[in-house]
Amino acid sequence: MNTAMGIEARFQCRFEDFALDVTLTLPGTGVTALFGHSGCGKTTLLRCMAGLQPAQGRMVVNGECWQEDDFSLPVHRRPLAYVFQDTGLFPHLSVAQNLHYGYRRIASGARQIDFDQAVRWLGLERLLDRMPQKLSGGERQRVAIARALLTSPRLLLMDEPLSALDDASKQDILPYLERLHDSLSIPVIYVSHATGEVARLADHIVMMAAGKVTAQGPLQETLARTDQPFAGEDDAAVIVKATITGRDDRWHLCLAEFGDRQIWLRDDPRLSPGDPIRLQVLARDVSIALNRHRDQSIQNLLPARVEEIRQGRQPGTAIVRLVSGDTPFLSQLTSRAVEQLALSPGMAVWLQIKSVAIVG
Amino acid sequence: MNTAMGIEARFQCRFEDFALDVTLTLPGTGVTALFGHSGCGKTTLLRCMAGLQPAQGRMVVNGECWQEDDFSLPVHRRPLAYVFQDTGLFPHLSVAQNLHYGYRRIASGARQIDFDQAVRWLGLERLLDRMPQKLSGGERQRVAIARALLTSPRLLLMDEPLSALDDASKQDILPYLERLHDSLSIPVIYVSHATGEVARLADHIVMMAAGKVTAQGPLQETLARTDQPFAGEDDAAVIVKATITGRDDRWHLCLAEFGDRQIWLRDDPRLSPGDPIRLQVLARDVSIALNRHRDQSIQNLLPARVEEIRQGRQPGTAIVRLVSGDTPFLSQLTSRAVEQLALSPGMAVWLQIKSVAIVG
Amino acid sequence: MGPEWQAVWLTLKLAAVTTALLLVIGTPIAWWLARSRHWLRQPVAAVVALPLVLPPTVLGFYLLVVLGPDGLIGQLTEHLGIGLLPFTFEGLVVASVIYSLPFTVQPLQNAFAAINPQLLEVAATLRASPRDRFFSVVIPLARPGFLTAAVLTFAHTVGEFGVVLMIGGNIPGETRVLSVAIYDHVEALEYSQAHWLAAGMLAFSFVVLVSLYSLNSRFGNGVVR
Amino acid sequence: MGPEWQAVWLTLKLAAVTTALLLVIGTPIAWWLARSRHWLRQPVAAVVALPLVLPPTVLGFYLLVVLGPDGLIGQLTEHLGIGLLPFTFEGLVVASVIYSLPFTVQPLQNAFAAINPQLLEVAATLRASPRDRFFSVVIPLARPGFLTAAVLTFAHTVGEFGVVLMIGGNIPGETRVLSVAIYDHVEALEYSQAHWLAAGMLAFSFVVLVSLYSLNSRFGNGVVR
Amino acid sequence: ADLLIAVAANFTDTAGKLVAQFEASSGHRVRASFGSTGKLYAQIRHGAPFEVFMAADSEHPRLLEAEGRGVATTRFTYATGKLVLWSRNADTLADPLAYLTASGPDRVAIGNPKTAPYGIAAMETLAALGLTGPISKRLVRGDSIAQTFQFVATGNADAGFVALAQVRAWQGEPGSLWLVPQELYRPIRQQAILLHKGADNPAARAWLAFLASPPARAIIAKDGYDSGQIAEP
Ligand SMILES: Nc1ncnc2c1ncn2[C@@H]1O[C@H](COP(=O)(O)OP(=O)(O)OP(=O)(O)O)[C@@H](O)[C@H]1O
Ligand SMILES: Nc1ncnc2c1ncn2[C@@H]1O[C@H](COP(=O)(O)OP(=O)(O)OP(=O)(O)O)[C@@H](O)[C@H]1O
Ligand code: MOO
Ligand SMILES: [Mg+2]
Ligand SMILES: [Mg+2]
Repeated sequence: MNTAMGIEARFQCRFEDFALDVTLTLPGTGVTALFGHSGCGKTTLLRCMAGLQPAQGRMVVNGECWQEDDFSLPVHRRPLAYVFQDTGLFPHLSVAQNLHYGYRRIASGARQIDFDQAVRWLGLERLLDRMPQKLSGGERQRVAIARALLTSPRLLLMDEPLSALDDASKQDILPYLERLHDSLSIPVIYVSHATGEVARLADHIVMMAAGKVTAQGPLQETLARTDQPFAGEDDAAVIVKATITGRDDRWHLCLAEFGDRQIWLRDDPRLSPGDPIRLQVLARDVSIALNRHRDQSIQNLLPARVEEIRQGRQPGTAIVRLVSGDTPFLSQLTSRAVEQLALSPGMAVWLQIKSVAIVG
Repeated sequence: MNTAMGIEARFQCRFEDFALDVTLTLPGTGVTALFGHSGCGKTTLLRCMAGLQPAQGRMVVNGECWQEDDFSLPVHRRPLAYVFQDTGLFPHLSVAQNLHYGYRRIASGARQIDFDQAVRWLGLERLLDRMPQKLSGGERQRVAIARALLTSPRLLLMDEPLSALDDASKQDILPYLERLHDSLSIPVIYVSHATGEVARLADHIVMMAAGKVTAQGPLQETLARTDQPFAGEDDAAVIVKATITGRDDRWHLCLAEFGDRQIWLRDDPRLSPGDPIRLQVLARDVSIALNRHRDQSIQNLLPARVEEIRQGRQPGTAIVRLVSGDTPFLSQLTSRAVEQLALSPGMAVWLQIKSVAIVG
Repeated sequence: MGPEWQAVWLTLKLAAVTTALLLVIGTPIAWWLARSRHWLRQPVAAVVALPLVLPPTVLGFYLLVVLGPDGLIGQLTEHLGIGLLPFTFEGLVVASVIYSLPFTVQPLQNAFAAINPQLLEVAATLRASPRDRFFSVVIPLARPGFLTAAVLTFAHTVGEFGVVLMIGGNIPGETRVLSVAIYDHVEALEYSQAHWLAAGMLAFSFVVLVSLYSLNSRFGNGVVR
Repeated sequence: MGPEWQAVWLTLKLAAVTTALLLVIGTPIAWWLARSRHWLRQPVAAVVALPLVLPPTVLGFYLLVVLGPDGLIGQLTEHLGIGLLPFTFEGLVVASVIYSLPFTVQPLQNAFAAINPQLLEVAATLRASPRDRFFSVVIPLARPGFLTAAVLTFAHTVGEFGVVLMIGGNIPGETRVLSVAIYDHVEALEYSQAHWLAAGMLAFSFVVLVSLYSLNSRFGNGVVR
Repeated sequence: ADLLIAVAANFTDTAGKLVAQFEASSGHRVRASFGSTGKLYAQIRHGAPFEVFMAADSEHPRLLEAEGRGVATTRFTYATGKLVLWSRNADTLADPLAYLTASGPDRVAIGNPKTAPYGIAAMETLAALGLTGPISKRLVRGDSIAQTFQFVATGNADAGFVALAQVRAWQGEPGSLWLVPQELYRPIRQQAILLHKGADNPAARAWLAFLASPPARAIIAKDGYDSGQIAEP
């Protein structure tokens, strides 16, 4: 990454009783998740980035300036794709024609995603001749995603693209978005309310409230900050970057190593030793024991040290920050448990992590 | 409940390459969750029930026949409310006028929900004069819900009503839907992909696939069936009906009793001793130990007996069904843990349930 | 009232009555044309547009024949005791209604067709009967169409001439409308009177149209669809 | 070619040329009127509707003045070596374009205004330039509006009469269109010829309109909006 | 009493003066409906409430009489139109015959012979001069004689066959004029007839009598018509 890489975005605009005022510096690759309450300005921010919403400000994407002072690149000159919150399919075009709309406006040399590939990824084979009015809500969202991908964008803006999809459909689509992320290294800005989706996809997080940015940073750090409630405490989590080091074919498990620690996780046929991997560990899935108890179903028991204990937002709860090796973890407990175990910073304990609770 | 209570729905209709064919018998009160993959026919079924989609069939709601043979009550004569998947706000009316649209078409004597009440519940005070085009996605959904509630329906159809809302907004709205459910006893049919929402609200579940019903039944039973994957195993859960028996004000906890078992849960100021309560226990939050270990943060340790062990859908995982007292629980484990602990039906074990993992 | 003012008054009365009647008659026709799937739809749409194709005096001539004492309708109206329609104000109204029908129906039909049918479904679930839905959803959303229909119909009736001259017979105070009066002046080589009348008519129409359009866009702010 | 056939041919040619020209001229005007927030919007909309208000012969008279040797435009065209427009086919086209402008602009304006602006945003993010968006999104979605505009304009030009009579000078083979021919027959008491011509014109128009409408609803199946 | 008369359009101006005079002297009230002769005829045939018809020719009143819609023996010529060739330009018609014979690009306006009696007269004149063929390319036809006059008055036609009455009424530059010799065309006898609707209206008969009276004939003559014979074979 040279110095010009990265996304710089600074915008100011206002409606009657809402004002957007943000300054962001985002990585030039990977997925940035945009979080915040309904009405906090997420859609407005995406629209500013796309050039759809006139605003004061500056937008530079990996060294290309899209907006600055009086200059503003028209929307259609910005090599971006936008998946709208309400799909915006063209009613006069069939599914196939909708997909082709952006696709054939890209020079064929610049196309990074193949038409048939996108159709396959999003499971649209049977729908190609259908008119959009005759699609179900989830089908419409899938078409909108495929249409956006087919423009081989250099920035992908997605406004709750999976909201109308059931978990199984999401599970089908997420891997492709991940692959997009891995192979094309297009920066993606992703608005979502589903913390699971975000944890799985995002590298970077931006939290908004009332038109302002309240926190931003890499996923791992931001999530491990006990002061920064991550869209509701029940979803507080840390991300651990690890490497696959072994497999247990009998139990369909594989072993992942981070620092000098090891953890068991559910096997995935796509993984092979040496692969880097991201693990999400939810604070609520981490319990703390004073001793190592092997006669229980929880498989991952890691020695750790208590770093910090904070009152949770909800009365009677506590968030404990621990370090195992070099890796930070969060554990959500009841205050009563903190008292009973007499937890205090510096204390040595055992983390109990349910292996099946590890995703990704 | 007399014999006429309940909802009978039987429908057959077809599109080019999709056919709906369902027969349902649903309770006349409470929330029925409608589950299924994108495109399986959930919206179509709701439309049939509302009379918006012409179909062969029969529809009887708590003794009132809405459709049968050649007879079909016109939509506007059916005392129902419908929250559409894409909100369908009237673009020519302000938020307040949208809310009033249905409200003033109801005889004032028949109104069960007050205008200001609905506005308050859904947090629309500041938006009343706004035109719908100027609302955010989540704001639109809240207006649509309020508009539907204000018609004081005798059947409420909701098509993914909270999909555009963040968790916090959902947390704000769900209690009102629960209250609706408790106080007005309107039957609600609720399409949702969010298992958390469903577990919290639903009494009854209908699973659909490719236009057919694949399972239906009361929430508790249906969820506790190990053969019936509940929209993905990671969300397998049981619901426990319990009663509040005590409070611990110091630790902000309260004690809930079911059968002769007790469990700690996070306090809620609205709860008081004697209140009935519903607890959702996710299979992934339940671990199993052979002994009772008190030196750990998990607060709820219940003696239980293993009833059944099943291979999970994902290789290397297992779903264990246990009974504590009379109450069934599910635990999701790795197969390796099952082997290490040598679990087998009939065996006595300790359930470890993180108290903070209990919702509702 | 001077003869010119009589003509002005008659013109406004004729245009207003015709426009009002046509909105009432044209609305259901336009709605049916926009929503029906009946095989008669296209033929009816074509018949509605046909009066446009005939030159006004020719159309006027045939109306004269049909409405006159030897015509079918003429015999009917006489039989009913209404008397004959030609050379009366009522006759002018009937002729204008027929002649201006397409100007009302076409804009309305398009406006109706552009309404998102889901909104009608929503209204139905909110207990609005079909009639109620029409008044509370269709009409407000079709407002620009109604405005266009009214403007085209009114203006066309004001400017219309051939039919009016034929059916009305240019009788002062009864059927001599402004367009005919201007024509008379031109025929009599009284060009300056003709200029004055025409200029006044244009200025008045301009003011009315600008106010109408401003009003529409004022109220229309919210409706983008 | 007999004189009647000449008139038929001339009529079709005039209506076709006028309609084509007006679609080209009217589309940008209608788009501007539908989308602009400029203060001139309402005045321009009113001016576009004004030709409707004047009786055709009166409008024709003023056109004769303006296009004639003493008129501004007449002097301009003479200066440019085009010669004078009255009594030429080109003059008829100019007059018809002015006279039929509102019939093109109004339906188009409504159709444009009814298009969901979000779809244009979507198209922009899919790399469509403003021009491209207009052709790939606006025009297909406004198709019913274009149909109405074309039908009203064509039919009105066919039936139009006063202006044509005035500017055209009724020259057989050059400016004597069908409406004038029928009118001549009626005035000359040659009723049976008039009947034949009128009936033929109506039948032909009916067939054309029905086919047009059917075609439109065939293609239009998908577009509900 | 009230009287409703139908008047050929070319007579609009003069009729206005006559009505004023008549109303002042008789106490009757007259309303006049103007239109082309053919149109008025069609309207009368289809029930128009006119009581007197003043046509621009003798043909239409004769037809009405034959059809029984006019009262027999009431038909008479109230004016005889005089055809002139007129140009706005002072030298155009210095030599009218040369002008008509020349094959310039300039336009000559005539009334449409199908609809305007003055058009018939113009065609008869051209035929008598043997110019029908050569001039046909230069002709433009006005729907009525008024329209023909407008063609010339606006300069779009260099010259035109119009009514002398119109040139008299014209207030612009006099231009040049050729009074077409009466031998070249059949007289344009503008006839009036009492219609059945007005048979019992004393005002109708009074009006017809007035038309034939010297004061009326003076007005008519002053406007450029021959006030011609009263009876007609
Ligand atoms: N055109 C507009 N005029 C006035 N206010 C607007 C307009 N568009 C949006 N707003 C307001 O601006 C705020 C931000 O809207 P925005 O759509 O960006 O929210 P969001 O974060 O995307 O919310 P959601 O999650 O509900 O979609 C909201 O309060 C909304 O009501
Ligand atoms: N008008 C129509 N014509 C043809 N097929 C249709 C039509 N409407 C829906 N379908 C098809 O019927 C099936 C069921 O649609 P439906 O909208 O009921 O799905 P759904 O369960 O609500 O899905 P989602 O969760 O994506 O909203 C889908 O396969 C859809 O493509
Ligand atoms: O007055 Mo006429 O009948 O139009 O020449
Ligand atoms: Mg949004
Ligand atoms: Mg659906």
